[in-house]
Amino acid sequence: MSDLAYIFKKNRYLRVGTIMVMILLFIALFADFLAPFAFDEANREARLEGPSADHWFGTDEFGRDVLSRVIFGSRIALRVAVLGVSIQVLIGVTLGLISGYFAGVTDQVVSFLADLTWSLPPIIMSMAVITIIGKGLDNTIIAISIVSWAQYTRVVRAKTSSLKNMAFVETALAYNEGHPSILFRYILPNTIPSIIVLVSLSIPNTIMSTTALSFLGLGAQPPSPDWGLALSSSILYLMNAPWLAIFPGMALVYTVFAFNLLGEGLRDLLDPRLRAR
Amino acid sequence: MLAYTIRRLLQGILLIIAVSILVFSMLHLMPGDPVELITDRKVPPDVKAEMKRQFGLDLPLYQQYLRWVKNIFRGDFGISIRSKTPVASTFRHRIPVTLKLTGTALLVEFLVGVPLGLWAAYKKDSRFDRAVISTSLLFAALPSFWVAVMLIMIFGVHLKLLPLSGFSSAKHYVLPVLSIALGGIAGMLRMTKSEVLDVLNERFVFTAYAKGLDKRTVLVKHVLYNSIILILVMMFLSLPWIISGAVIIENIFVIPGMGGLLTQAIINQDMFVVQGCVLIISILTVLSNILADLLIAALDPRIRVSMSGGGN
Amino acid sequence: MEKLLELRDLSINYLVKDGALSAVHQLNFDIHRGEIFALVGESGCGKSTVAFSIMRLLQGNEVVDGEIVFQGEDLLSLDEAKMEKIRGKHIGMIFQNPLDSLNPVYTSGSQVAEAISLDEKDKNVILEKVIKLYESVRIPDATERVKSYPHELSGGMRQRVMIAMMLSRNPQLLIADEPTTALDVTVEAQILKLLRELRDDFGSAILLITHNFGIVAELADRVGIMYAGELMELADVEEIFHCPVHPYSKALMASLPRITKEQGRLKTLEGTVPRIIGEFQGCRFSNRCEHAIEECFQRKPELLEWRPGHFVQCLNKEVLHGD
Amino acid sequence: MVINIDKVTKSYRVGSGFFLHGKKKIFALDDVSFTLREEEILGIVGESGSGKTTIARCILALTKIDEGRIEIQGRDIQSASRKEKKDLRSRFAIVFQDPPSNLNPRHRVKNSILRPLLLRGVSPQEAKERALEAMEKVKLDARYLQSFPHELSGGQQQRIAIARALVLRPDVMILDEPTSALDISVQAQILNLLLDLQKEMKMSYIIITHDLNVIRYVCDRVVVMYMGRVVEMADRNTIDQHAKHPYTKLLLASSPVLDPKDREDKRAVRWERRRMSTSKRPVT
Repeated sequence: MSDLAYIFKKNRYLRVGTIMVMILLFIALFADFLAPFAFDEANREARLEGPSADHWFGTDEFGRDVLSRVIFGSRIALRVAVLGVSIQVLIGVTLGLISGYFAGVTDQVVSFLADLTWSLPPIIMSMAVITIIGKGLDNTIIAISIVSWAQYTRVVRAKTSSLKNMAFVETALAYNEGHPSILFRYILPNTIPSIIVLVSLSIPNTIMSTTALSFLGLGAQPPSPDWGLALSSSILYLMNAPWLAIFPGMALVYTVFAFNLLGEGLRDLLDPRLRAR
Repeated sequence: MLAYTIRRLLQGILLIIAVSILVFSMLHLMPGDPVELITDRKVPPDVKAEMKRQFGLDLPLYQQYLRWVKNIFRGDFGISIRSKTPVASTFRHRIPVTLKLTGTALLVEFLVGVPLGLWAAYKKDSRFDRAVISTSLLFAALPSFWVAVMLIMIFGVHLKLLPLSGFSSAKHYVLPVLSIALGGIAGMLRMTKSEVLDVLNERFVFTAYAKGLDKRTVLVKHVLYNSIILILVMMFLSLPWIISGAVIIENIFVIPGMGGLLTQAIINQDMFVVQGCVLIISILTVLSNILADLLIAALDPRIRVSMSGGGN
Repeated sequence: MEKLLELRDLSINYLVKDGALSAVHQLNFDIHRGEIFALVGESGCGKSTVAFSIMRLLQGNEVVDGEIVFQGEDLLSLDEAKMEKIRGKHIGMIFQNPLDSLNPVYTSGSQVAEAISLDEKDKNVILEKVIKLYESVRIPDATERVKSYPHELSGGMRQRVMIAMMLSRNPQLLIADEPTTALDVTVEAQILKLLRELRDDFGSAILLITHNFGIVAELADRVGIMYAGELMELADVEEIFHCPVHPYSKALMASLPRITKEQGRLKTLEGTVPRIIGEFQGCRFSNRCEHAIEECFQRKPELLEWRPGHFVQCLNKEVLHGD
Repeated sequence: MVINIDKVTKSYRVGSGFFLHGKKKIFALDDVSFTLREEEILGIVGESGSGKTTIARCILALTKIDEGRIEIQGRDIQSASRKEKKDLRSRFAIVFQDPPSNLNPRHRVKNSILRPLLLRGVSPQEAKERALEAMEKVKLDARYLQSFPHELSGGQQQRIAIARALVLRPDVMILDEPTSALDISVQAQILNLLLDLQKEMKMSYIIITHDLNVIRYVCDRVVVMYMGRVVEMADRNTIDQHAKHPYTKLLLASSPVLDPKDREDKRAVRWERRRMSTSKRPVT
């Protein structure tokens, strides 16, 4: 049995998580073919209709097909994941490497900033950022990301400062290796496994937070098929059109669950002692 | 311990100063002039200039900051442009509400999550353990606001058992607290389990067995006590998330706390209210973090030493 | 001499990815009252597994076969409650890294007191006894040190606390698993001296688990040399050092730096220890053995008495009858 | 004389935080002087905290010293220019204690060995030849060049570290506890290998260790360090048989004998052990 097959056989979280994420990617990629309608195709004749053969998930207050909107919503979720996590990794890893490697004042300043953003409620702080930069999906992603890079910095910093005292780094220095090369050839590659685990664990958090802000009306704006936005407008129709709340919510739960499983599995595999919130 | 306490307090003050600078600069980072933001277009320019002077907006930035801090110390957070009332008086009623909500949620998370986690660790690999862990993984994926919507649908709209909005009686607590805590319980549970399993593999647990202690004593005195310390650390680390959850939930259940106020203020561009809310919530978070650290230091002698400068 | 502990065909297998990994295989030896018995071998030979199996403190993913007879009772067949009565009272154990061995959140003294309190209830008597024990393991300033937390003590001091703790209930057997690894040479010498005195003054037998032949030469009365989970040779310490019989023991002795470079070269041992999954045919040392004959690859040798008190597990008659 | 260390002092400030920052000063090296001669194996022996590892870092100019001079083939390395420092360093090779952390876990063995050469501007073709030559010298099959460190045993990893040192064709090798994490039979392999290489390539060694038995086997001269100071320095036989300083005697008495017959001989020096254990670490 190959190692990879063995890993997948042993690690149930990784197995199920990978499959679920693949399905999600498939849906997002082929949304145009899978969705029976366009996400903004309104049918005034068929408003607030329950699930039927034509509309599996029913229709909303404008007569738009909920299934199609849920399918297109997956693209938004993935956009949030990719864009948001890239920003976090970029800020967090860079600062972590710098502060871990060049101790001293730089380290103290960066650590202080990381502690600060780490200990403040992320939704509140991103709401504060949104007041400055304005509403909208991309702004929300930016806001969430600039308040949640700290976990990357903390982990990468800790790894870096222990790695830089390892014998192989000292040896490299003795063999005249320069500092940039030490950072990028010796230290960064050894932090990659932890970063991968953190990425997979922060994707669900980022998606959830961004959706929450859209739910509050600060993120994606109509007519976007964003799940959070869909949930927020569903509240008015809870009594007679519960499907409006149920299906987008379940899509969100599926997505978060899939990435959570993947993250757990990767953590068991790559860095069992790592903790993230 | 005293040195550690002082050190931790100083750190906290530094954090609060940093937050206040951030919050203060919000007003200046916003596009447009603060006076334009709080006045009508109809107000003539000379009145605006007068207002600028009055607010001290013509002073150098650091002086404006000091003035702002001084006002806050006097309890003056400015005036809400929406309600035209002093922001501070609104806060007075709303802060306790948010504190009660988050406090209850934290308590519920702890009281439900930790025992379940302990039991799952004790019965590792049993059917109970597997069921609890799988359920908790699913629960961790439930966004609080969706849970809230579902709870409203089930208990409020269809069963009509519980009130859907407001915050006046114990019954009003049930749904909001449940919405916030459900995901948290799941996290707490899994964390407790993994902490306990980590401690179980520590060498000192073997020592405890080796000196002849019975399983019960080992588990309570050496495993539970040590893991509770770590669990407390984790619990307070999750505090920012609980507060975040509370902000969202307050909106759904129309609870008159800081969260609802903040959301409305952002939508209305009510600057002074936003500033005040963010500042107060941040200060409360920082303070509770300090308290938590002191509590943990009191329980764990290693932290006292490593953080107060002694030892290596 | 009276037998205190007897291992009868002890086999321990770990369940791993590709099957049952044989960590210990059909081990037989006795420990007598009041003697220091050293179980020596290179890393991965299964010596620590033996120690933990005697205490019944293995992790749970092992299959243990055979008997561990302590004062006439098979420890492996006891229920957990009875085993709790044996641990500490009759068999104590100290571990490799003395920092991890003590609970960081309690004072060192209270952890020793915890052991005493199993037999004695009076708080003042307990405290007195702890201080006395601290003095007997030469911890200076004992009345103050009992209040110290483990991290406030040096490595050597922590190991002394561990010894005091295990001494407190006066067990007939103390298992010392690499007791001085990670300690400085001078501290190591002090701990070894303490262990020797412990045997002399209290008459406890010690099972010493180590890879360090220096410690063996310093401390042991009898030595068992383990290789790949089996006992290759068992004899008095002088015999092991001066006339080892088994090719593996011989190679080890010749690789000890007891000479200077001008006096000669150290002997080395080529090849690596086999990782044994499932059944294994022949002698486990055969692939590295200079004296291996055909039979060595086909049949497992038995540990036989070569001379009174000196046991060897080897099939080659030339090796056994001298060249 | 390859290296001349003259009255070197190096201290660290310890204590962190608002109140204690830099208040305590600990001398890692206190007025240390010794020399390394051509084709000599010099042992530095001491316990943890004796400063023996700091010395290695100072010689390679990985850390700055407070006072004194470290001369390498007559040139002062601490005050040397960057380029000169690089040049001086290239006559050294270093092998650290812990085999698994000695090699970058993410680099193939080949990369680890070739890297120091490429940094020095050796052509890839020549570097490869030298790597193969070095692998032969440490008696490892060339196929291990393609391996990652975690696929090798501790002894093999240490051989790779030595091979990486050899490709540089250094004048001096600094070996910091080269065998203390290895099993006894593997230790013998590495020690023999080191002795063969030294003869063949006419290098000098500084071997830093706590193990007097290793020192006795390989070294020509011995420096005994205690709390940052050199307490005794002499050729190996003198140290072994006529040690003068009480700490050296204590160390000799504490060092485990490798023959049970020698047990009794050591009792005589016990009084000195007691005397030494009462002295405290100097803190100013």
